[in-house]
Amino acid sequence: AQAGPAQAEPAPEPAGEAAGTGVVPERVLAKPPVRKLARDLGVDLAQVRATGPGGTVTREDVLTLANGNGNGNGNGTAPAAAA
Amino acid sequence: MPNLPLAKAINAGLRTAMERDPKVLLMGEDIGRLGGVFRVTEGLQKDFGEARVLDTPLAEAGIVGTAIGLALRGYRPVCEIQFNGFVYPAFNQIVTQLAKLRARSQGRLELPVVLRIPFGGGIGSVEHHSESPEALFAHVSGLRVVTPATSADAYWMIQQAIASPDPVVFFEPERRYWDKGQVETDATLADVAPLHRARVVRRGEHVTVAAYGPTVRLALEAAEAAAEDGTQLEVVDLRTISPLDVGTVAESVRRTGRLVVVHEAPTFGGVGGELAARITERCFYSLEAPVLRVGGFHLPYPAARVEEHYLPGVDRVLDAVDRSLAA
Amino acid sequence: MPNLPLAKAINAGLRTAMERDPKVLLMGEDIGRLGGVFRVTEGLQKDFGEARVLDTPLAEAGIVGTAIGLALRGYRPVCEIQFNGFVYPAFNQIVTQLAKLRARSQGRLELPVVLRIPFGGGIGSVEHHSESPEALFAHVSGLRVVTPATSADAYWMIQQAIASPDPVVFFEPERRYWDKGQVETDATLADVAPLHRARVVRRGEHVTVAAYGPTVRLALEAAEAAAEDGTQLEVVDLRTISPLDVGTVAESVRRTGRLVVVHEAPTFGGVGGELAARITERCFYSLEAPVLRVGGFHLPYPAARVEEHYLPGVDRVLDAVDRSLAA
Amino acid sequence: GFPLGLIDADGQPTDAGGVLNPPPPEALLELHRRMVVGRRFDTQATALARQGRLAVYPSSRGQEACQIGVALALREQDWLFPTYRDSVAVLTRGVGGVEVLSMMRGEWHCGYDPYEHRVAPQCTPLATNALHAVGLAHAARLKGEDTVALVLLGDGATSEGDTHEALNFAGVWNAPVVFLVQNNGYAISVPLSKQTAAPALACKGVGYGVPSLLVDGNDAAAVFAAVRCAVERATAGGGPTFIEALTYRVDAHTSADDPTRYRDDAEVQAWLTRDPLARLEKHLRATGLLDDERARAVQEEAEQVAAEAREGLSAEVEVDPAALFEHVYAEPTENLLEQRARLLDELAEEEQS
Amino acid sequence: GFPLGLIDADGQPTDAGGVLNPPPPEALLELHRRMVVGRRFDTQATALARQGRLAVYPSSRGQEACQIGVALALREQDWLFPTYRDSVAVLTRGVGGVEVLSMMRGEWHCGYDPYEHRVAPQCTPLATNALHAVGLAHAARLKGEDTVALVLLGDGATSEGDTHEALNFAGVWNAPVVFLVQNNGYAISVPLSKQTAAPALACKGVGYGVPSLLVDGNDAAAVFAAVRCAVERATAGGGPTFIEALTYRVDAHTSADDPTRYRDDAEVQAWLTRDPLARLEKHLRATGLLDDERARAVQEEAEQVAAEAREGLSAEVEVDPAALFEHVYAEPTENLLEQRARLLDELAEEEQS
Ligand SMILES: Cc1ncc(C[n+]2csc(CCOP(=O)(O)OP(=O)(O)O)c2C)c(N)n1
Ligand SMILES: Cc1ncc(C[n+]2csc(CCOP(=O)(O)OP(=O)(O)O)c2C)c(N)n1
Ligand SMILES: [Mg+2]
Ligand SMILES: [Mg+2]
Ligand SMILES: [Mg+2]
Repeated sequence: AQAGPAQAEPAPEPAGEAAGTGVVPERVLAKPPVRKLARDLGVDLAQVRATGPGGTVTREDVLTLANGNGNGNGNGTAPAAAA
Repeated sequence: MPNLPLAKAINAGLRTAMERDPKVLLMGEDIGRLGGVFRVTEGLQKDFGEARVLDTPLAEAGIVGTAIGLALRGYRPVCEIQFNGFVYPAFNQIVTQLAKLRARSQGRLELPVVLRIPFGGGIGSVEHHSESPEALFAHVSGLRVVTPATSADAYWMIQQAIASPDPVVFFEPERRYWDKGQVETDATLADVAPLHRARVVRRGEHVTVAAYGPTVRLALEAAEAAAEDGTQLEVVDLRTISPLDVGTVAESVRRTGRLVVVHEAPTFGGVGGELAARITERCFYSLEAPVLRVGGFHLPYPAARVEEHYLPGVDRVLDAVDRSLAA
Repeated sequence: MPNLPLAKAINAGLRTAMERDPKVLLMGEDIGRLGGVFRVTEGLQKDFGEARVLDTPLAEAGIVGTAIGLALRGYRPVCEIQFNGFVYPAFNQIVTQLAKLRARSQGRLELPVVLRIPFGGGIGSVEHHSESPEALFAHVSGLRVVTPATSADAYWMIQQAIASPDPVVFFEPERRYWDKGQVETDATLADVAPLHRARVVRRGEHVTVAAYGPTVRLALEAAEAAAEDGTQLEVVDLRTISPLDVGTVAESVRRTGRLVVVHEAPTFGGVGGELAARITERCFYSLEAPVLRVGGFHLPYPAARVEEHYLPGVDRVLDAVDRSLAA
Repeated sequence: GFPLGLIDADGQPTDAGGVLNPPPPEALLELHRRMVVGRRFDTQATALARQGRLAVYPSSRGQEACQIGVALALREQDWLFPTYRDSVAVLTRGVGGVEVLSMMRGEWHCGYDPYEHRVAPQCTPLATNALHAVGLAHAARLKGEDTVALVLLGDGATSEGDTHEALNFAGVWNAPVVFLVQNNGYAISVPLSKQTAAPALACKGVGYGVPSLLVDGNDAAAVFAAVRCAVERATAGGGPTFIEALTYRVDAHTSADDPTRYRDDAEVQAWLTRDPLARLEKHLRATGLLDDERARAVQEEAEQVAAEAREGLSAEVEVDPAALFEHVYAEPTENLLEQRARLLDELAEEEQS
Repeated sequence: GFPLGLIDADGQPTDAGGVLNPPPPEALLELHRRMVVGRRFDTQATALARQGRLAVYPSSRGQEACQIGVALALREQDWLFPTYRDSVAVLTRGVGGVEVLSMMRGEWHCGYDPYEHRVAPQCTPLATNALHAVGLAHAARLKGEDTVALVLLGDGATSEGDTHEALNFAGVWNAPVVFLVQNNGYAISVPLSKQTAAPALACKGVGYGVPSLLVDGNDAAAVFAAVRCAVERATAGGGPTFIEALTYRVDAHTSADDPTRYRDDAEVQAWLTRDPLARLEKHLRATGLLDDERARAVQEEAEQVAAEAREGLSAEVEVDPAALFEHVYAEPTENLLEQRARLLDELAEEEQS
């Protein structure tokens, strides 16, 4: 599927939830295919540095860590990417 | 290959079914001399007589209840419910009897009854004439629920519904009655697509849009518009609501990763929720975005003057597509 | 704080409501001298008289239709539908009238009518006595749909339903009628939880299980069993079906990442699909697994002898929990 | 003779076998005035439908004796439960012409406050309103109020189960309710002979212990007298009455209907000779109650009412889509608030673009 | 006099005003035999319900004249549409005792092939079956078959809209159908006086142009004769008949009911003096048609039938849960196949553990 449009706009939902409630989500946020990718690559999502909108882990984040050139921050709650 | 308005295609399908099988009867309010308020049965009483095209008393439970009795002796009654909002007096007969007598008799009683119900809005009508109650029937086991979106499907699906050994609720999209389409009348029932299969009516790689009945054309219009912006929508005409052909949709979603469901009925408790749940179960790891639903608000269907605000339009579909792509 | 069976708690709630407001009337088949087939109205005709506890003729449309007329003049009729399978004769009055008259009159007509409907299986009954038709009412705007799972909720929710200015369909879990529970009768209506809020009834971190009415106890039993294996289930009693309190469930799912919905109605087109779709929309990035549904098969509810195979039990819930955890 | 009448098709008085009390002169004049106005209003509405100002209009032309007879026979405190066909009765009860036509105009609501004139919203799902009338009548009894409910039904509507349940509840509860069936010969295209095998619809009362009358529905005096009689019985604790008024729908079922498909013009012509308005006018002229001057004044009033309807309906209405969400529940649910917000966003965006 | 009867409570012949033809002696003997068997079967079923062998049982004790009169008056080709209360009529029509009780035993199906004895599944949702009977009767007419449909209804069921719609369709279609109402005084706890204000249920036919009879429902000869008469009329093209049979439910509504809450024992005792079986026996003994030997033989047969039911119901049935999925549709849907597979997996797993 296309990544283009998805990067053009922040995903409203996780950003909204996190910002709206002021509650830091306890779980790593990632869409299902990204979760699967991580699992397939043996990557622990909690170790991935999340750069997606609303603190979500993106496919690239997983690949970055899997390729060994990322530094996980360990909590998966990176600040929301600038919109 | 005639070019027929959808209403005329149903008329032709009814005629063909009546010619083929003398046990096919039509019953309903004003379907005989008047030819029905939408003229779907026009000319049939004249050609097949009053014994086969019955103007019944004004009582929907009576229509469905006596149709059950007729079916017990081998008839195949096709009942017209004049408008969607007037099916409820028959609901008891439909839910507790029509849907269940086969099971209650261990399959010994067969009720090949078809209920034709015009549904959906957009024709500027008054209250109770534009509703979309299909979810209420889909939830009831023992019924089959289908809806054609084109003249060709209308012609063939009504015949398949009549041929079905099970009760079929056949929803007819009111605002498509006058839409014309080519109908291949030379095929045979065995040749055409099965009644309970969805169909991909436009290919596209970015987002799958599932629609049925009146919203199929809407989805196609949205696809045209999206294509201008470089987004390719894959449009699935569900055709069958119960059973749902989840497989065809899942196959598409596994490719696109995204699904938008469009219907006129309120989203709350509607068919879209079922499809969303099923697709999410089946395609969880393919989903780049949650399944989004575009449908009516959870309101009584508002009459003519306000319906344009109520009905899902191209913009709402495109907005959902955008939201899906943005996730 | 009395310890009451759920049926007696409703009885007490009705009594309190009738004492507080002389406009509260009870109507239905066999509710007076007999006290109802489940004895929920026992003793009320004796104490409040035949004018306030009416044994009606045997006609469900008649009951709901005349209740509407009574409500137009300020009464608050509480109608008992004897069994779930016998609500359909009244469906037309409920859907086209009871649910819509407020909107049709721009809010000038208020219909504070309560329909009490015993629902669900597990009591070894014959056909049409054990069905769960709540999804059919939830889809209809203008109605509120709730169901208590405990005696305490039964006592308060029936009073809240009666106090509601809107029509409320109040589903009573048949197989919990005899379950006892503490009821804090000294509180006031203003103190207790609002009618339309779900409630977390057990905390747990691994999987959220949402249930309502008869399946709440089932979910709690599953949670006990799972805990023995080290799995902590969070159990949410939905309490309200329309409107659905999606927020409370979402809050839980954002923590657990997993949701299983349990009801007795067929999953196909059931309330679980709506909840699954809504939660997936709201919590997409938190979901470790697709929302799973445990519910009835898409069959006519089978009578006594076979119902144990039909009804969702602890094993089916635990199986769904396992599947969710395995995803 | 049957049906009971007080003024025959030629305007001659008959005696209705002594069963009905002839209305006093003022009442007859008032019946006439309101029928002239009602007919003019009806013609106007039909024209507005043809022009597309109304989504649809079901005319009651030819049924004015019923529409007006009923509306005038009811007392202020009584309630009327009308159908889509009964705009003229609703108008006569005091509801404004534009409001009466709201539904037909395509609004999402009935357009008037039912409590103001004690008129329920015009009802489309056939026969459902009969039960509401019985419930309301029973409420009056419980409260000890002297209020009678009258429900209007068509011949077709008598076939629905709800009519039966309503008659039955009314009988059992001895409710102060009047069932008035305008038997206008057709349910859309279906003639009475296909609707029932009963010798007369009025026979139905017997099966419920409900006294019944068969009256000439084109005789306003007879309809008025019959309803008055029923109202008095009800008020005196005598319970429900079923009245069949024999009449005819001169116009199409609605502006969308084509009656030539199912009935002969000869039949229509025959009924036109029994016109309710012409006969009352003849009667009033013959008895000297109506002169040219009054007739002219009445006609002018009718034109005035028509003009108001015309103007009212040509004025564009502000449509507030947000209002759709207001009255589904006493308080909108969160779900509805979200949906409304979404709609308002859309509209704001449209504004901009 | 009303109700029409042929044999009074003391076993004396009456003349039913000449309206009904007294059945011939063989028919009376057969009515007696089947009533003895039917009553024994009913008693047995009640006992089985008490023992928990049936989920519930609605007894027709006291109504045997209706149950048997109807079943014997119908011809082989005719159809019976019974309710939950009519197990004895169904048995008499030829369905096996164990099959008759399937539903009450908690099966998911009616237990018999409706086509074998032309008996529809026993119907629980009240009055729905009346419309099926009318439809089936109309089908017979369309086919030119000499078949009459008879539907059994309770007094309570006459209040439902479906009864009304059925009578109306039957009248309009002139369908060969018989409506037989067993007015047993109660709908569960609700007495007839709260069910209708009609002087008699039989009055209802008038409103549909359907000829009606009020018969003594505890007089098997009268019920038999009335149904025969109606069947003959229908066969001759005379259309539907409505029969009210006045009787009494001696036992509780069902085995789950407690009738002491809503009726006096005195009332029950009074009706016991009008017992349908005792009166026919008296009559047959007085006329010399029945002697001790035959009475003993009949009683033995009854014991035999009861014993079979007892044994049949004490045998454990194999429950095949997979069968649930077979007959919802002609072919199970994919969805149902998946669900069935899931259930079978579960069961297999349970087996193992
Ligand atoms: C329950 C229901 N079924 C069908 C309709 C559609 N419909 C509207 S008017 C009409 C005919 C009504 O005939 P009748 O009761 O004689 O009244 P009339 O129109 O002649 O005044 C029908 C079938 C409806 N409004 N409600
Ligand atoms: C539509 C419907 N409503 C309610 C019921 C529940 N119910 C079962 S039997 C019964 C009483 C029926 O009374 P009646 O028709 O007089 O028959 P009887 O039981 O006396 O034979 C009721 C209310 C039902 N079966 N169907
Ligand atoms: Mg009904
Ligand atoms: Mg009419
Ligand atoms: Mg009874």
